[in-house]
Amino acid sequence: MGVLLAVLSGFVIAAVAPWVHRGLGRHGGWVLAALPAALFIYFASFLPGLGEAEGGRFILEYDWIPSLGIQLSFLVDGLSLLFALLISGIGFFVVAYAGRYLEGHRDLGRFYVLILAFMASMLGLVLSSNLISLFVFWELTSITSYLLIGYNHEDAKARKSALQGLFVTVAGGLALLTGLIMMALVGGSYELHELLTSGDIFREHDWYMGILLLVLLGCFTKSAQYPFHFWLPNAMAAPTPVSAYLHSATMVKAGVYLMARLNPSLGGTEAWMLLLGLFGAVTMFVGVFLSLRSTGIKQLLAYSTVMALGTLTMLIGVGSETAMLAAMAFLLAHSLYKGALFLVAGILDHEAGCKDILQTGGLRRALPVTTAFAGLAALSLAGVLPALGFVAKELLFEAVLEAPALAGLLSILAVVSAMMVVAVAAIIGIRPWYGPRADTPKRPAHEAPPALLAGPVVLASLGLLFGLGAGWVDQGLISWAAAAVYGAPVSPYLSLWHGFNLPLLLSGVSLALGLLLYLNWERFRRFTGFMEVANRYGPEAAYEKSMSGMVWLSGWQTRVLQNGYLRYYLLTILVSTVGLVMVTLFTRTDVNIDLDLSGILVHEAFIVAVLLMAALVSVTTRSRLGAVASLGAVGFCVALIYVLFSAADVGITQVLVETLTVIMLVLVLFRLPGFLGLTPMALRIRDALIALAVGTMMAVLKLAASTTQYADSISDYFIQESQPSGYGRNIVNVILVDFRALDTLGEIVVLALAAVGVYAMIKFRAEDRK
Amino acid sequence: MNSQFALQSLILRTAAHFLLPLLLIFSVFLLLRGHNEPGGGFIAGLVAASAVALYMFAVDVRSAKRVLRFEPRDLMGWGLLVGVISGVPAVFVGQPFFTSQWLELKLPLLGELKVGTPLLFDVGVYLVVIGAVLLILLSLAEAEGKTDHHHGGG
Amino acid sequence: METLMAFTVGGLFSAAIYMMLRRSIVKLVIGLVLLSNAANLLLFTQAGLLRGAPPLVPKGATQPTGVVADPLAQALILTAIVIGFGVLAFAVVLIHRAYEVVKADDMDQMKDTDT
Amino acid sequence: MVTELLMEILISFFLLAGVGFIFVAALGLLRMPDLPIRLHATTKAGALGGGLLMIAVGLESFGDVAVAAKAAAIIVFLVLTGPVAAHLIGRAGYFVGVPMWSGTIKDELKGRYDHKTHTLMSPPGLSRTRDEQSD
Amino acid sequence: MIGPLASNILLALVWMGLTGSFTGTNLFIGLVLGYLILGSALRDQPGFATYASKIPKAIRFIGFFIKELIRSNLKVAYDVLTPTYYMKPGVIAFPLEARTDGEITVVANLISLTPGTLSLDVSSDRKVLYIHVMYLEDEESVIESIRYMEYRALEVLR
Amino acid sequence: MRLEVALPVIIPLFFGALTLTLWRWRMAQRVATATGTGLMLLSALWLLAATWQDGILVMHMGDWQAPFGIVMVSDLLSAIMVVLAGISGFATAVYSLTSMSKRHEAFGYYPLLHLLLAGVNGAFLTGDIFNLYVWFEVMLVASFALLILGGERAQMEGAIKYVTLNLVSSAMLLSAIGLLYGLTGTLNMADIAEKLTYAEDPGIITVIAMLFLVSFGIKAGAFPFFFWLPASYHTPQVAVSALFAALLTKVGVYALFRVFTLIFTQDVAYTHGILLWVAGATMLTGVLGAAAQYEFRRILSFHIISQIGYMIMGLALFTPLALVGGVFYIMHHIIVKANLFLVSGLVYRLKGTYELKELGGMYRSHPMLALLFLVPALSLAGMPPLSGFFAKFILIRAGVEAEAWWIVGVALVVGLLTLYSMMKIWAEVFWKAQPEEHANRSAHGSAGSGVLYLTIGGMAALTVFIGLGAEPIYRMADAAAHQLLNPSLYIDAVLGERQ
Amino acid sequence: MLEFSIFIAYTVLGVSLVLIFFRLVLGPSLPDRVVALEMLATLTVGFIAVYTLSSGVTAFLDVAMVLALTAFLAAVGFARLIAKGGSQDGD
Ligand code: NA
Ligand code: NA
Repeated sequence: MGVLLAVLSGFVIAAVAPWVHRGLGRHGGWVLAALPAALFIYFASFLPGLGEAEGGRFILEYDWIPSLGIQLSFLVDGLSLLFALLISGIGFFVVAYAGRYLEGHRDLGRFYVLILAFMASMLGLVLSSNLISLFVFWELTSITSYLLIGYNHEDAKARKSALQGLFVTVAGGLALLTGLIMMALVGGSYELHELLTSGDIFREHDWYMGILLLVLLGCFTKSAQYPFHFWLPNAMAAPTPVSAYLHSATMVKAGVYLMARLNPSLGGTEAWMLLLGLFGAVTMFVGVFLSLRSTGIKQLLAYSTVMALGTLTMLIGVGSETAMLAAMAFLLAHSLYKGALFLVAGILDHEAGCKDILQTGGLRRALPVTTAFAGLAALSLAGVLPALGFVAKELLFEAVLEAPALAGLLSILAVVSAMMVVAVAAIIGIRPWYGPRADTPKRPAHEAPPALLAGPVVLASLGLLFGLGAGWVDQGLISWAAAAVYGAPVSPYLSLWHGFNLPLLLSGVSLALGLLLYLNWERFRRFTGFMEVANRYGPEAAYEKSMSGMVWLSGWQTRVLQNGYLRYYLLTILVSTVGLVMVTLFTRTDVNIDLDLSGILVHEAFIVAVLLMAALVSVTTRSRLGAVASLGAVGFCVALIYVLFSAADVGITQVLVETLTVIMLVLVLFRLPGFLGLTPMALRIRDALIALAVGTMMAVLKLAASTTQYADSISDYFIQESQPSGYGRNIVNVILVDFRALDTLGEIVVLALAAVGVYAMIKFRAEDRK
Repeated sequence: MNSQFALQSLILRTAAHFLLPLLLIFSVFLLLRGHNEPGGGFIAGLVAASAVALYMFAVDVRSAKRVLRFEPRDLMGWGLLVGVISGVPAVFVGQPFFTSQWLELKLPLLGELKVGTPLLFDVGVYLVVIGAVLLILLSLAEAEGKTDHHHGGG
Repeated sequence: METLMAFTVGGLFSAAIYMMLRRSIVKLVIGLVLLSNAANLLLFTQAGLLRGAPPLVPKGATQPTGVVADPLAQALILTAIVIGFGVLAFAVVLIHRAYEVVKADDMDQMKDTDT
Repeated sequence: MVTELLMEILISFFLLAGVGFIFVAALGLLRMPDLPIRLHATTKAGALGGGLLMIAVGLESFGDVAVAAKAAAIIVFLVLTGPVAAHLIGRAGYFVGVPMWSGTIKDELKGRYDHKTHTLMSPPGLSRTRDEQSD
Repeated sequence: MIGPLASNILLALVWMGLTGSFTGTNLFIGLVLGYLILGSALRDQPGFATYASKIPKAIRFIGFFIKELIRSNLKVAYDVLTPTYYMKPGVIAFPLEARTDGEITVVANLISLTPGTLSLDVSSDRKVLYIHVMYLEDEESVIESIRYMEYRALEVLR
Repeated sequence: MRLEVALPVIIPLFFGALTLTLWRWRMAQRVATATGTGLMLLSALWLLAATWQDGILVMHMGDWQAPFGIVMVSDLLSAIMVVLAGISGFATAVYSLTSMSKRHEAFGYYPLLHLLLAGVNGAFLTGDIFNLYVWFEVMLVASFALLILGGERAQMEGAIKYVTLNLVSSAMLLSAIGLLYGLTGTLNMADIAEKLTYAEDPGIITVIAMLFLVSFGIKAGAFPFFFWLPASYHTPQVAVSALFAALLTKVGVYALFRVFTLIFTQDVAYTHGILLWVAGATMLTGVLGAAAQYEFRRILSFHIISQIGYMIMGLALFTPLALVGGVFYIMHHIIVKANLFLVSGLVYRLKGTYELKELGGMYRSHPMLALLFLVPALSLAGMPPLSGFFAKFILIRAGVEAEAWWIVGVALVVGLLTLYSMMKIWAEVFWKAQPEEHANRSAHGSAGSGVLYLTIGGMAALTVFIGLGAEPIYRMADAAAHQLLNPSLYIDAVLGERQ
Repeated sequence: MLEFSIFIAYTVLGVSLVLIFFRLVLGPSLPDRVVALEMLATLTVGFIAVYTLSSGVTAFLDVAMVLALTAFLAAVGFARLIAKGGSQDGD
């Protein structure tokens, strides 16, 4: 039960979080942070046993919806543990941080609910072995993320950004769902641990490309790959702890996680390599480019996150052993330094009121600790020795240089991006702290409190520690994770120092050029101002256009279809009906219609003729009472037909009902105006043609049906049994009150209901309400 | 107000006084023999309702309501209740709903009489039809008086 | 006779539909009356037409002598007529009330609820 | 045999006379020039035609007293309701001013009806031929 | 004049006629039904129904009436069937002898059913019956024949 | 004899009649309503349990043997539908006891409610095609009357369209039944099915199937027949809207399921192919219709249509899994849609308007209500782990299995657009600050909303349960689909086993 | 002989039906149409009588009975409508 409890505990604590918050006030954050802390320890406890576990993983299954193949099954291996540790570890700092950062905010209680629920969902996502339960958690992260982005919900921009994020990720999610279902159908199971070993089945199946595209659509949208990257910077409308947690360290990596996870099943093909490699590389470049174009602190960090996500995608695409090691190392490095930097951004906002980098400067005296650890994190970001970022960058260069395809393109993009990342790192690591003291919106009176500092300090330090102890980290978690992604054990390769080689050279070059770029940052921004124009036609604009297009289409469709005109509704229905029936009649049957006019008696012909003429008159007369009188004539003729063809009760009923109908019409028409000729002739002709078509359809149907009879009528039974069993000689009446009494019961209910309705309409008038 | 509703005709009014009982007895006749000859609860109910409607046109709405003695709504309710309940006794002898139950009555004066739940059911139909039709017609008639009053003539 | 009745039914349906396609709500109601007559008549003729043979058992007999018309169809039509009557009563009063609140006998004045 | 033939002739006579009068009523309805005159045609000929037909039915009777009784009842009903309807339609038509035939030579009803109070006055100076009792 | 009892018996007879069963049982049912219907429907109209007291007179009257009916119809039929109109229509005011509602109604209806006359309406003071007459060549004789019929009818009714 | 088959019809009929006779006594009507709907729910649960245990149950009404008399038949689909009617009926009744105005109560609201439920249950349970028509009419006329109760102009306008189009549907149904009766000489659906099994040259049956398709399509609110629905559903009292939204169209869907699994299976490629197009177009037009709306209940109304499309999709794909999906979807949707309407009613009660533009600030002021909206709203949009997700999941999986890619695509896009509409409501009603100019509107304040919260909460809990506890629900839907795909089970149960 | 009479009777009634119908259509006033409608009821009674004679089935007399007794109600309704001035639309 352990893993299940671990995953669900987040939801449980979330449910009680508002009360904890209310009861404990400012200490609530620390108390609630105990949960992620405990979870971290719990997950860490798997580490020692992982090496000896069978296949390097634990599998735990719980029944959920076994009939559908949906299970709560968990797969604990290097990859999921790496993520679980990041999620719970960073979660601890974020929850503690938020308790202070959002202190006094009226919605803090709900914030805890959402952030803890999110954490639980995220854990569920990365630990799930069942594709569908994975998807369930996947969508839960979308929803919680939506609610968190819209945290400042009275701000229209926050609402809009939240919707954008939700819409893009859910759209991808739906594609993903289809892809996962297809995978399960092909692989014969929803269990990842079963599917991961059947890669060849997938790669050789007709559906492979479909599955691949659908799954990647889900991953790309979730992980903000170009061209779906635009929602991520907008998501910065969320409070900073959310940005730090969801939009850098955890949720956006869900797509990366899934690509990594599915690499053994779907990877290893040219399509995989090209799609991931290209999209990843482009995203990487676009991300860092846009990051450099930003001055908003969170924007800048968000775009650099896009860069990181692109990098990870590219590496998974490359697919080599080195690439997988690089990816896992980079993932870890990025989570640590980006988490730290976002929290630092939060401190800048919280203490100095700065949201824009240009507002900052010279804050190192006021915030010395922050400065130090921001610098440390930036070093890792820049990939400077000896931070973990450096190790990752080395491996990255090595992986792209040896990429099985596109090595040149990827390498160039990687180096250029790395250079620009250095500039970004300098902007965040140097610019706010050094130089002349800027006139910030708020003057920081003192260093940030421990709750805010804990995260940056620990995370940045870990970035350094893991760099220094790269080999140790490598022996453990990273190589297990890489092995899970690679689908086979990987030879340990991770270390701080690999000697002088091409990657190191590239690293040095990028560092130097990056610093140069930093010094010319303003000029860079000016030169690339043309990008604003490009934005107008970029993916975000396309998104906006399609949304407004959808709303326009919706309005248009409603105007056309739901136009308020009853007769067009009728027209649509009738034309569809005639079409359906006639097409079916001519394509599915051998139409066989006998026009047999023999056996008609003279008076019957007279009656029918008058009936039809009366109907015609009721339609054409310009006098509404004349129409009613004609209706009466129609009624009498119908009654005569009933009588002439042996239906006595029906005849009586028809006569009585006809009379009462006329009385009713007369009572009501008294109030109504005369007929109006409201329709032009052309339309009347159209309507007449349609009416004729309907009439013809019914007549043809009647004739066509008359030529066939599959069985004798059951009415013989009633004729035989009416007197002996029903004790009545009027068979129709015996049917009504005995054989089919239920019909009659329904019929009188209808009558009673109609009467109640009439009564209510007449007596219960809205206009009488004073 | 309501007296305005009726046609001001002495001849019609007198004829209606005469026709009303005639129509009502006719309707009972149609109801009772409906099981064997054309007729039955529905037809009978319509005839009875027509009788009262005639009275409404000939005399006035209030008198028509008095003729009826019960509120049409209540007639409807009771009729429906009778109709539903007539299907229930079968259940107590272990048969499905609406299985007819017949009683042979030997009455001193009337001789043998076969009475069954289908007849009861037909009585329910009869009551519902009278109630429903008259609820409709009387409401319409009353509404006319009302709107006459409020908005003037049409 | 089948053919003649087919024409009759078709004609009634045509007339009903034409009336229902008008803008005037009064015409709509007239269309509804015709429609219900048309459907009933279709049901009636579909069960076969027989002259002078009502489904009645003579006094003292247990079964009718000879062939009689289909009693089931007649029972169904009876039910349908009654239902049609109830529905029509409702519809008639509805247009009456609609006219009172909208103050026009024109469906085109009654499209606020849709858009 | 003879009685049967006689009966058949009798029935045929009533039958044809009946439909003949109904035809007269129908033709009169179509041909007569104004509303009251048409009413004359339908009220009388209709009742008589229907009555004669019912007599034919009653004569046949098919050995059933009830049939004769029904036929009689129908005659009674026709006679009871026809004139009342005629009176209602006739006066309604008159009061709303349905034009009378140009050949109409006298109209003592003209101007006696008050549309507001719905009262119909009797002509001035016209009193009952016998002594009036309190009314 | 005859009172509710007669009405009751009459209704019972109508009932027997309707049901076509002239047995003691059915008479009893008819009486009970008639009682119930009269009791409930016409409880506001005491002393209603003043018809059919004198059976022989009634029978004689019926004979007279049928003769008139046929006569009138032949006359109308002739006018209808021949191409030219022979009629000289007009509306006259006929001073009524009949008093009670029942009398007036019966008389008016009989007038409608007999030669060339059609009751249009009774004046509000119930003194005058307005009659549409088809052949108004001689008003006096028309009124005289109407009066004769009224007399014979009242004879039966009173 | 199985009493329980008829009880879900007899009980509301009885209480409908009873409340009619209690017209003048408001309290008695209220007590009778609570009792009646409660008993109906219990009888429905009994029926479901019995059907689950003993298979298809039959009651021969009047003890007349099968093809002659009217039979009431309860297979799992019917029993499930009856339970859903019981739940939504009971919830509506409870909600109404608090929310209905005295005038509504005085003008027959309760009798109409009971009789509507009787009609709905009758339609679900009857095994006779003409009797089905009768129950349809009962349900319709009851809904007519409920629709106009209140006498507002919008109600009249909406009702004219509702009434007219539904009458066209009824006339078509009646004609189609007439034609079918002429062909087969019987009205018992099992008997019809059996006679058609051996029919030579069944082409004409396919033609008549089209008439049934249109007629039930109108009642179900399918494309292109749905116009009456958005024209009217937002006009009556909200409890009425909720009941309509939950049940009425579903009776049409049920009827489609019934006849297109039992009777019209001669030419499945053709008939169900058409149904599939209908399903896709219904989903799309419905969901697009909602996107332009800015009135709470109108949005919900259009979404009924799009959701109907999913159910028909289940029928149209006509694979075991697809039918499971269709049945599951119906179960999910009835609960969720009724709940959403009830939420809209509570919002109206608190704020006095349904216009999104005039609403706002309720996330702050009524967080509980916000949560109770979010649950059904996200469920409707198909978000996991709520009921709607599994409903869509099954259908999409069925579509993928059948390689009906376009319908899968449509189903997915429509899910996304549903989310768009739901989040629009969420953003406008709950997140957005209350617009100043409409701040002081209030219809009822919050008096008596405890019961309403309880109703809504109960329904929301059901939604969550159908999601998290999907296994038993799935198994039930699976068994229902199994019965639908094996009409001989139904036929044998009704007509008895024969050689 | 009776058979031939019946044939004649049916035909004459059929013709009468058409004649009445023309008055119904031609009007010109509403009361004229109402008279025609009233006559139509009488004609239906006639049809039933002939039908009874021709088929020997007496059950349809009940239809005639109901018709004779209630059909004039429509005329009453119309008369009332006319009297209340409700026929002003060119009737
Ligand atoms: Na029935
Ligand atoms: Na005369």
